[in-house]
Amino acid sequence: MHAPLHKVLVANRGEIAVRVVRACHELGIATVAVYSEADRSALHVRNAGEAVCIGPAPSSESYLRGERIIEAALQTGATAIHPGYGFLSENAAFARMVVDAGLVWVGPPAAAIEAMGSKTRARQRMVAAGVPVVPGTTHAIETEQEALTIARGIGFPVMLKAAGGGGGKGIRKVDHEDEFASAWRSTKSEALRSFKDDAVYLEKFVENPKHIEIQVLADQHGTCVHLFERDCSVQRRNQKVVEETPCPVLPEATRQAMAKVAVQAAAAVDYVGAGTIEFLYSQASGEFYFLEMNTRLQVEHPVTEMVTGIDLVRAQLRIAAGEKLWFAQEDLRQTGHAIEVRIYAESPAENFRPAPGKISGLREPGGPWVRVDSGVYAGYEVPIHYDPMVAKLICWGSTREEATTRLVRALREYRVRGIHTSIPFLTAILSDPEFQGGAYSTGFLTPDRLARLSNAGQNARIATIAAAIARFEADIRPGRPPASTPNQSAWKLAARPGSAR
Amino acid sequence: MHAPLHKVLVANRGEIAVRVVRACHELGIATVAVYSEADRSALHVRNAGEAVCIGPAPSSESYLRGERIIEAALQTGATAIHPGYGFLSENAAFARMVVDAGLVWVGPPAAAIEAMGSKTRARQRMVAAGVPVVPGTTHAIETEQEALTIARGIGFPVMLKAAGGGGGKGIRKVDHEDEFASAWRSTKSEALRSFKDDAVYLEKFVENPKHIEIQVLADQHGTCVHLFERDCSVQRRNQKVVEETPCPVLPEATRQAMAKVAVQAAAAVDYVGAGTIEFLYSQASGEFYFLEMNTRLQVEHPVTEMVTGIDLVRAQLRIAAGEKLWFAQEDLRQTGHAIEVRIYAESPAENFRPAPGKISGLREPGGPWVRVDSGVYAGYEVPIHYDPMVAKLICWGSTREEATTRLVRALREYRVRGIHTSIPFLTAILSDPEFQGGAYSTGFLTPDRLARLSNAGQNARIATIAAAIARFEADIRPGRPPASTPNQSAWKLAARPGSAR
Amino acid sequence: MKYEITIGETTRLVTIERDTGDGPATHRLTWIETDTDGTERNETHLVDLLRPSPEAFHMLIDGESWEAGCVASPDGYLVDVVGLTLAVGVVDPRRKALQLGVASAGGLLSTQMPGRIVRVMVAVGDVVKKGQPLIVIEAMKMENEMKSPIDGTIGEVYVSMGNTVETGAKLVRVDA
Amino acid sequence: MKYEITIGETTRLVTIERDTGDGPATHRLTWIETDTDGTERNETHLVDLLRPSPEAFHMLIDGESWEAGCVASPDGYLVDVVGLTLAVGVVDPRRKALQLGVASAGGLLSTQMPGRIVRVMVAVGDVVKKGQPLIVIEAMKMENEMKSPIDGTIGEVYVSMGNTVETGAKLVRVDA
Repeated sequence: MHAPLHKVLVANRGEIAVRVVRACHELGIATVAVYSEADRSALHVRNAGEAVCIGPAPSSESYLRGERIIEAALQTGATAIHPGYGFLSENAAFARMVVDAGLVWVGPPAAAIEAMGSKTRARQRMVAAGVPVVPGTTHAIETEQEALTIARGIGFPVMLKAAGGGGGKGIRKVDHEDEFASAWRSTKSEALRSFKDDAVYLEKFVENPKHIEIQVLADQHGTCVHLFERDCSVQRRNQKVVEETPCPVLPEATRQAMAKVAVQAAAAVDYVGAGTIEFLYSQASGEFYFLEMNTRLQVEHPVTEMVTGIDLVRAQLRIAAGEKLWFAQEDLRQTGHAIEVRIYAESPAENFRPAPGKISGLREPGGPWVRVDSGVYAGYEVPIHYDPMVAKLICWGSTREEATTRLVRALREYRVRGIHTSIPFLTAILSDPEFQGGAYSTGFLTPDRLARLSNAGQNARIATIAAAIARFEADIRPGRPPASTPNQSAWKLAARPGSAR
Repeated sequence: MHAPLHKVLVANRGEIAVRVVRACHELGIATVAVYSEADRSALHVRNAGEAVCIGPAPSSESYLRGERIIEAALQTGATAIHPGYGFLSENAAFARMVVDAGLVWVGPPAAAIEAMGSKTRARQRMVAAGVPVVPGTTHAIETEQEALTIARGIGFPVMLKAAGGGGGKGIRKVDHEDEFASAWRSTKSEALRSFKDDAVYLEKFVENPKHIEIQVLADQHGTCVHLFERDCSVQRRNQKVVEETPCPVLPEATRQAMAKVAVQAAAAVDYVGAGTIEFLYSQASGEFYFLEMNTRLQVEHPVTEMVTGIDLVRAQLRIAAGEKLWFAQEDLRQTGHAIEVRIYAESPAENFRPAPGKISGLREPGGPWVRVDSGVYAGYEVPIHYDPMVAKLICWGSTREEATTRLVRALREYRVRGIHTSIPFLTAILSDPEFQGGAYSTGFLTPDRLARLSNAGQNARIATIAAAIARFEADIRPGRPPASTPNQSAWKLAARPGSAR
Repeated sequence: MKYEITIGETTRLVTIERDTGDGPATHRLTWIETDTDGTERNETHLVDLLRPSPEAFHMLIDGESWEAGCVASPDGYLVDVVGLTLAVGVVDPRRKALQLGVASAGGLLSTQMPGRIVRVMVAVGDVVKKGQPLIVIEAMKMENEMKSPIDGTIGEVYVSMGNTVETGAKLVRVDA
Repeated sequence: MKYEITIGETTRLVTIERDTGDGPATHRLTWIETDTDGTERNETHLVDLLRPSPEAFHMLIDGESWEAGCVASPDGYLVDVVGLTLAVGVVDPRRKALQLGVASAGGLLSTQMPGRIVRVMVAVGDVVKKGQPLIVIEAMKMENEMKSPIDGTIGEVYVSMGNTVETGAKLVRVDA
């Protein structure tokens, strides 16, 4: 169907690999999965057309081995590589290797990845392009003394950030001048440890901001459009937990201004494909600031798809195949409301400890406007080696209230047996009045609220009854499954006089 | 949330009962399921808030026992009854009993059900309201001689139809005058047997028509809107197999004319709630004719929901609670394209024989714009007593091609183990060039095409390999499951030198 | 091991063994495939088998990802691939000789689906033609006629009206 | 039968028996519930149990539809209701006396999750405080500190760096 994309290798695992395989198959494109030895049973291997083992369990020996992945592509006759998110998706050197091997890279040019990869360089580019950034330095700061002087000029609290950072790491808030020296030293050493680069810069601390991001799509022919915003302010440890669109409190003028700036930012680095520009938005002042650009597909891309009707992965593939954008900015609308929650294999009630293990039973929710993007199945053993996200659940509604109540319904229908998940915690968030009010900021999950929501949803009486019956049946007839299978029950009913009345 | 609808009893089973329970829970309405003794393990019993057993397996002793169902409603404190489709949904006497018991009937007034229940009376009402009907009689015909005279006037072929008929029964096509006498006698006796009423009328036979229907919604305050059309022309034995919206070939002017007539038809019987007016549409002449009105929710309502964003079951409940329609005709749009397929427990390759039994494994498709409305789960035993439809699969796409390719992808992802289903047959229909062309009529499934499509999808080599391995493993180590579970496989890989390369 | 594997009209003689190579494959299969023009050629497949859940076989066949459900049947397996279930006959040629003594099921009518007997149209001693309806079973609101497999005389009727029968249940024996 | 059933701080003494009434119920449970204001009242529930799949208990409790997953644990069951898994202790009072002789697990540190040992911070003979991190386990890209349950001296270390451990594996014994 798309000649340059005859067969696509998906250089990822989990739900996003499944997502990309689905988009390819819908376009009539053949697919190749890659998998580590720990992932032979993973869903993306089952769903793809072909599969190649690329090494042992640790990511560094499998999903991060660029040369091995390119070898797998060449060996299977794949003509393109889709990186998903995470792993090698924002690795400019890998993007270059892919192109040098004669393959199509389903992503932005390596130069755009590089331009946005260093936070200080990105800030410089954005300032030059006239994009508002959080007040602070656009270069790494040399000495502690210089940094302190700048911090005083901006006014405390300030944020110290690693230039090479990402994923919520290498960030430290400094409230007072007397904490500055120790924060400076620890941020620098953490930056060196985590990113092999101790360059650190400084930003003003924005009080209780919303995290709002704009989705953009750019083709290879110079056209770039935005697909509106996503509000990703519900965060725990700088990780997004719930995402929605539209943002429930963003004034229309600000939405438009932010979107315009996002398109400018993408244009400034000659962007191609799907990308996201993240902003901090102050509800108090109404101002917004460029935070960073993610030069890849986002985990939360489905909410944008649900309100715009645009399949972003399909769009990535068509753009990579050289197509011009097939719609104009003015054709795009936000219709209704969409919310996504990320379902993790973790135990919220036990301080969110990871909970890998075997999924002994699984029943996913269904019905109208319920979308499940899952990387698991009944009988699957969630491995200990990778990210604990097992699925995403997305609901659309004609209003925010409709989307929220539908999502709560779907979460209550979700059955995952054998492992702990974040499902009850997510249900509690959606039922929280401040979330429902819509004005929540990144400070939403205060320690108090986190403690309350992570222990919500106890049904002690029901659990008491279930445990009593389980033990009773085990004591009465050990070795047999407690009580009846469906068929036995029907017989029993039929055999018991009076039960039919 | 909706005071009059504090708790709703759902007088149905299977996927539609699950669908209604979901809509209620999203609105904060409590639910009561009813079930026969054969349905203790049914999904609607698991999903509802409460459940009441109403009798033995045969429908006549359970789902059709109106007084027992009303008793269950009163006993559980339910304040309303939703009938779903089939069973008691178009039973005017039951609707009246519900209201007389002081309960809310989530459906049209009994008088509207009655007006449309008799096909001859409905034709009279429609003619009076200026709605075009298929040329023929509007009254039952007394004698064979009179009928033959009328048939000659209209011209052969003609259709003989039972006035009390429905569901594709009591209908007979007569091609030539010399077949008329025997057709007359057998239609009359079948009508008497099936509907306890031997009244028969006569219609012109429309050559290769499309079956197109218009969805309407009317509130209790005199407002009625339409939600566009559905094309349900893919039929086997007068049963719908695939439904889509928009109709791929309907001219816009005809769509509007048809919709206008549908609203007229509903108004003529003071309709309230969700209803469907069915038409025959001749692609040759461009003319359309009223066929009948279904005074209830349709099986295929989801495709309308997907393109309009209106939740029809939620709308039924809000209308029943007395709300005025919260949108106007001009607010409604058809966005994109939606297609539904009905998944049956049957074996297409064996002349579509019913295939009840235990679903040993189930993996439903997911991802963007894939909707599964299912009445089953892994481990469920599909009973022999009821309709063989186990689920509906609906896909939306921004274009008809996108919706079709997505649906094919989803069907290929669907895993139902342990019973036969119509999945391969449905996949074959969607891949048929005439279906893809869009101009198909109700004659689409000719015997030849049916034979071809019902035997499509053989993967003989793969089946050969799987069977050989299954037997080999059983012979090598009897009693053990053939080959490795995921964990064992990982160990085996790790233990084997060289496999990591 | 060697098996005769039959689907419809086609029988393949498949040789299967554990794969001992360096790759991830677990099994190696070979057979001689006869193409539509009658030419014969060797087919070899390396398969990496995994059972992700009790009912599912996931196979990487020469790197291609395929899934099948396999349920044992009297003659072999019912194998479901991408939604279509095929009856696959499997015979171990070494055991074939032993089985020749078993009587053919020629005149025995049994049911392929569970259901309820709603009509018994013959009695012992009746003379019937091949294809003549003998029994009607109702399942899922549909009536299904069960026809005589051969010309003959009814030797025994195993069911009566109102009985509920499971898949595989004997209905009628017709003696030639 | 009677069981002591404990969730968190609350223990209920539950009497359970098969229901022999005319209704569809399979079990009958009673206990004395203490309300928040200290008043006591009898609670009785009729339950119709069905296991639609091996991992699921579907219960109609006085007509209300509830589902739970029950997995046996050393002390009772892990019970999942609407997504939240609770540790439910179940003790048969008749057997309780017999079990008093069993030593408490006081100083034994074991893991609640599978993972890889990435740091062992103590050796046999080290003196440790309650809450002091002893072992770090990595699972799903996160490091988790396993802390000493008591003040004491390290008696034995069962794991070493790089080991992969399953849920429930012993890590360290701390002697008081």
